[in-house]
Amino acid sequence: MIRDERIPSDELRRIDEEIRSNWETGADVDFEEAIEYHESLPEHKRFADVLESADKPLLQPRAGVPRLDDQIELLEYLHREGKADLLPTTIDSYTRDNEYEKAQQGLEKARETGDDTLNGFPAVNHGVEGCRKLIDAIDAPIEVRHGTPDARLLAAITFAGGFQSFEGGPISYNIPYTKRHGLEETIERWQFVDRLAGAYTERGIRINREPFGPLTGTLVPPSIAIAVMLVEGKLAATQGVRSITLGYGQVGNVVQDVAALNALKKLGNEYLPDEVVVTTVFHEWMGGFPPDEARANGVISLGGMTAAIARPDKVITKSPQEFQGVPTKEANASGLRTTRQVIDMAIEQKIDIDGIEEEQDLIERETRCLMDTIFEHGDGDVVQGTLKAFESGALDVPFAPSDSAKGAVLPARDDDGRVRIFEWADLEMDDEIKEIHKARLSQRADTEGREQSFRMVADDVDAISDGKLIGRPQGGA
Amino acid sequence: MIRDERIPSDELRRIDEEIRSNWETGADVDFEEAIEYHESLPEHKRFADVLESADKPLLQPRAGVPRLDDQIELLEYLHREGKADLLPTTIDSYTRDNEYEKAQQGLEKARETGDDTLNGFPAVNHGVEGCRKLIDAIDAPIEVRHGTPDARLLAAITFAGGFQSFEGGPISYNIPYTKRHGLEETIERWQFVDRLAGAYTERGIRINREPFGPLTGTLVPPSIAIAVMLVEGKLAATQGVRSITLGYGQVGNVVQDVAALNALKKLGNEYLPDEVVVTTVFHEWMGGFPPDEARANGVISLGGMTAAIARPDKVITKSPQEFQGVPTKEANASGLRTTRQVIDMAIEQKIDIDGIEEEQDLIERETRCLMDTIFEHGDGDVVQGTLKAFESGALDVPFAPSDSAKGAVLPARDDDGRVRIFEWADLEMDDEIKEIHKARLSQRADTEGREQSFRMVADDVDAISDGKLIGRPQGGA
Amino acid sequence: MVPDTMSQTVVLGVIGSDAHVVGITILEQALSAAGFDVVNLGVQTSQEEYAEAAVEYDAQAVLVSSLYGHAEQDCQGFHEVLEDAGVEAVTYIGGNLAVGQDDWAETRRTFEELGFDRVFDSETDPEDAIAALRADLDITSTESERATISS
Amino acid sequence: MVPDTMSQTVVLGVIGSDAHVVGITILEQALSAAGFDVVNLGVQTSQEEYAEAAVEYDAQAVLVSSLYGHAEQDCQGFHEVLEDAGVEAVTYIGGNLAVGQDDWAETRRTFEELGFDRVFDSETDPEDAIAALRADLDITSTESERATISS
Repeated sequence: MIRDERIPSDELRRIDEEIRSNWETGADVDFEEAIEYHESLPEHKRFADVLESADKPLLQPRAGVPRLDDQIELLEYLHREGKADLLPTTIDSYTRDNEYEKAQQGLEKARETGDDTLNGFPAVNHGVEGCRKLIDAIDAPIEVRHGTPDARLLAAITFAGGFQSFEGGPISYNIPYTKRHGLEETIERWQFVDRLAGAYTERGIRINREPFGPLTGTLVPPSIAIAVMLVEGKLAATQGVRSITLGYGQVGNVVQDVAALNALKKLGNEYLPDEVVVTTVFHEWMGGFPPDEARANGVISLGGMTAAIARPDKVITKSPQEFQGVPTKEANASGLRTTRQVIDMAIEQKIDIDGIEEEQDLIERETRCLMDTIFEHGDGDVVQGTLKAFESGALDVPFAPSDSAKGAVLPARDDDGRVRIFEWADLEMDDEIKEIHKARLSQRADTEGREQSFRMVADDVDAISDGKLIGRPQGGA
Repeated sequence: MIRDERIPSDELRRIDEEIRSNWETGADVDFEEAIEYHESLPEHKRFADVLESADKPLLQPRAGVPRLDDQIELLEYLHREGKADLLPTTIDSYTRDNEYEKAQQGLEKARETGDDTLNGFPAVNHGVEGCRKLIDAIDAPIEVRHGTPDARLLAAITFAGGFQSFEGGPISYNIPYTKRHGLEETIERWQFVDRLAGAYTERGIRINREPFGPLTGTLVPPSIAIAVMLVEGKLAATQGVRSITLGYGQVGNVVQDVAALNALKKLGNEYLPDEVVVTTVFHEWMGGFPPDEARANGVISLGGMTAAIARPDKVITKSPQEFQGVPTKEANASGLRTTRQVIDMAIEQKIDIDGIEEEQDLIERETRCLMDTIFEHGDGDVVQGTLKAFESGALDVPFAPSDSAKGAVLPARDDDGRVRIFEWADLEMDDEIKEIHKARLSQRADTEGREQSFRMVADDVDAISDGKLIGRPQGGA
Repeated sequence: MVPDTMSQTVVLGVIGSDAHVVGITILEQALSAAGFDVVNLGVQTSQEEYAEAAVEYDAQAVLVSSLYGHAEQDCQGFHEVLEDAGVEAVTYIGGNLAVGQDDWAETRRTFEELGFDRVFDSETDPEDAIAALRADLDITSTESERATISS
Repeated sequence: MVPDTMSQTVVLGVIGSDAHVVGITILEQALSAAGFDVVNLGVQTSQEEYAEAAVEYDAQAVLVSSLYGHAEQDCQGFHEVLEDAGVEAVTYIGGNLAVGQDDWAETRRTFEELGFDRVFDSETDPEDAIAALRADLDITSTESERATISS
């Protein structure tokens, strides 16, 4: 039975050898040689150190194209023209599905035709050498961003390839991304990824790990996101990871977003072991964007404003072309600069908003309820607790496509635009807290002169792309 | 000796006839017929009513081109694509200098070549008929915006032409705009403009008047701007104006901007007669913009955020092309939509920031000092008080090009980015208030490890266009 | 509860490898609230899974959602699979049905030719789908309202 | 105060119809702090006003600012006017000197040909102008610092 325990060294070695045989580039990974390579990197390319020592929020975009030269050019552009502090390498969909053969075909076609035949950088196919060429070329730290349920080979190759930060986790890269990967399976896979990061960490190379905070990106109640972050943070810490960046996706209500980031930081430090350095990352709005760059810039700026007040360690920026999918590099850099301008104009201002502490307190209470139920479900073991809590629905994520989560909980905004829970389903929560949510949603229903119903949920999902925060009824009551 | 007294009817008639003879189109003005025209306008084109009954901040851009057809097309575009609630007609520079002959040449050349040979709409040359074609064509209220020290003929023609809102005032369209027009002269000219608006008002056509709040647009301390607004509001009220929109230009510190808008509204209602309906207008940042549309969008969004919190009745928007001068219509509409998105996402949120009341209290105290000194200088008469206070320097505006103001007072930002007064010169102010400013600036000097000096002023003037709010020393101390 | 004999069963899901769950979650809620019995197969549903569920639950309607732009290839042969399984339900499809939806009329024709009874774009409200179902399944609004009241 | 015999007088203003006052206000402060005697003519200054002030105050330097893009036409014949009045001061010009400042080298040449000793763009710091004045007026930095200390 899988538990929250550190993978023994021999087991680590056994799995490592096994997974490295899954694709030819796996053979090039040499741990000792990789340690030497990491040691040779200058200070300003050490992800954890740069992130943890920053005195204001660092900005990072999303970006990945199939060919190495193009990826170097793209990241150089975002660094130079977008003034990105940290850079990403987003991995293609085939690699996320462990379809290295298809990724190889796509990469070769990209090399022949010059077209972007893959939607990201196939790091496994580029192998250790290709990754290092990228690391060598770019004068800033780079993170691997993907969405891969089984990221073991990707981790083995990118860690050896010089990347010092790796996004994802067993829940956050399963529940929102895939239907049929079992949670037990992904937890086991990610224990290996974390253990590998831990092995580097023990040798002085602190690989930063970043659970994916936004989850389904659609009106996720802060406490649910934070509980998942705490679980994934704890699992990573058990495997020896010592630099963990907990994530949170903007919901658009400034008070709730600042309160959530505060709670995330506080609970992260409380629930994770002392030897872990906890940082936070704030994702600009991950839901639907307005089909209009001018309006999209407004959404992005509200994110920048929130970041200036909450001061997370890192901000993942959006581009004004978010609506249409992958942005041009110019639009990507533009999202970075708009965010930077808002943060730099607002961050030196003392902006203390009333009600943040109260909201933070509510979020913390909710999160503790969820953490308590996880510990209880697992009789003290986080892995077993997580599996059983998701199975019973005591832990749930709204709009989860995965069969591993019930996806029965439904959120709606209250009259102030804060995300509350409209349908609790089997989510474990104090009755007092449920009453608070109910009262807040009832207040909204009164304002709008309609019953609380799924219509509010549907209206809220579309609201920001339609130009508002709250999905009020249009026209008559 | 000119005093704050209503122009008698016969004098009004005499001046009216005189100034209408300054250009041929003046002959077409017929007051009685104009009243009938205004009465024929539908409710949604009545500026004062639309503005005063709005339940959220209305947006208005700046826009003016020489030819009538082009102006109609431009305003239709901004109404349709920018969703502007109120529309402007910005007047060209020749008309501002009363050079109607040169404006005529420019207009004729524009008609021949199709080029925009003037930087605005020469309303005097278009005459009553041309103005009415514009009013008839556009399905929203339109304001005349200009910068004309002697706007008497412009007012006579545009009022008769159907415009129901008119920007400017004797101080706000003199001190920041021109060097040699005497203040006494411009006050006299504007008494006529206001009296004419008052004459329409008495007949049920409430012409809205809007003193120009941003003044020199460069770090103007809120109390100075508000004092000028109160003076101009009082002068207009004396002449019978009953719908007055007091203005304020964003300084970029959210607490100070919200406090200033609150103080403007409160003091406006206090100092102006009860029969006047006082509204407020917030100008997005009027200082130097970043030479980059992405960063400019950040500046614009911070204005939108401030407007969402302070809820002025109207917002004058900027475009992302502000740096390069007159924007394309697309960029102009884009600035409107970015502002709209931020306001609509934030306005339903309860965002109460600590310290606003304290800052508002300080602004009110400062403004009362300035108003007291004006009344004292004039022995109770606002016109004489204003003239003498500007002459003595007891009332002053920073960076004023006009010979009518000393322009000796100098502002600088404090450590929080709020605009304080660094050089008081002869500005009348309680010592206690001066000490508060000094202490706040001293705190900044300590943070920066440098002396308080004009260098701070210079650095602050460029800061926002350089991407920050406060002009901190770059590199070493 | 509405008696089984009165209720109408609708099967819904997202076809192919598509994992966009928000739309069908909201549709499921709307259909339930309108009195339908809903079988939600979730995302990444295969043609065979639709057919099996339609048979098992004796569905009167099969609703297919697709938002990632590959609907046309995912639906090739879909109606043959349903027919082979003996499914006679009405079939609807909705979502972002083509990568560049410039010509909606053409997109609609494509999916009608594939055998769908109705084709909806991604802006469609749940209410529109419900109204169409009521018309196609010959339920009067009154009946449905009565059912809601009696539940 | 620095004794008159030691101080250097600088006349500054904005030429033509230009009303941009911020730049010269800051320049005035910087020059004063650096120990110069400053005569600030303000905005919308005519060529004749510069000449009269330079004579009246026996100026060693005349600094012209222009930000509205019409500097070239505003400065036509400027140096003849100065010469006719007997002014021998060094002349600088700075600001946005051409509407489209694509080719700065060409813009600089244009104004040098008009007779200016130095031409600065709008990004110039006051310190740069002060350093140039010190060089051109043969003041050592030490002298000026001494003056500041003694004031």
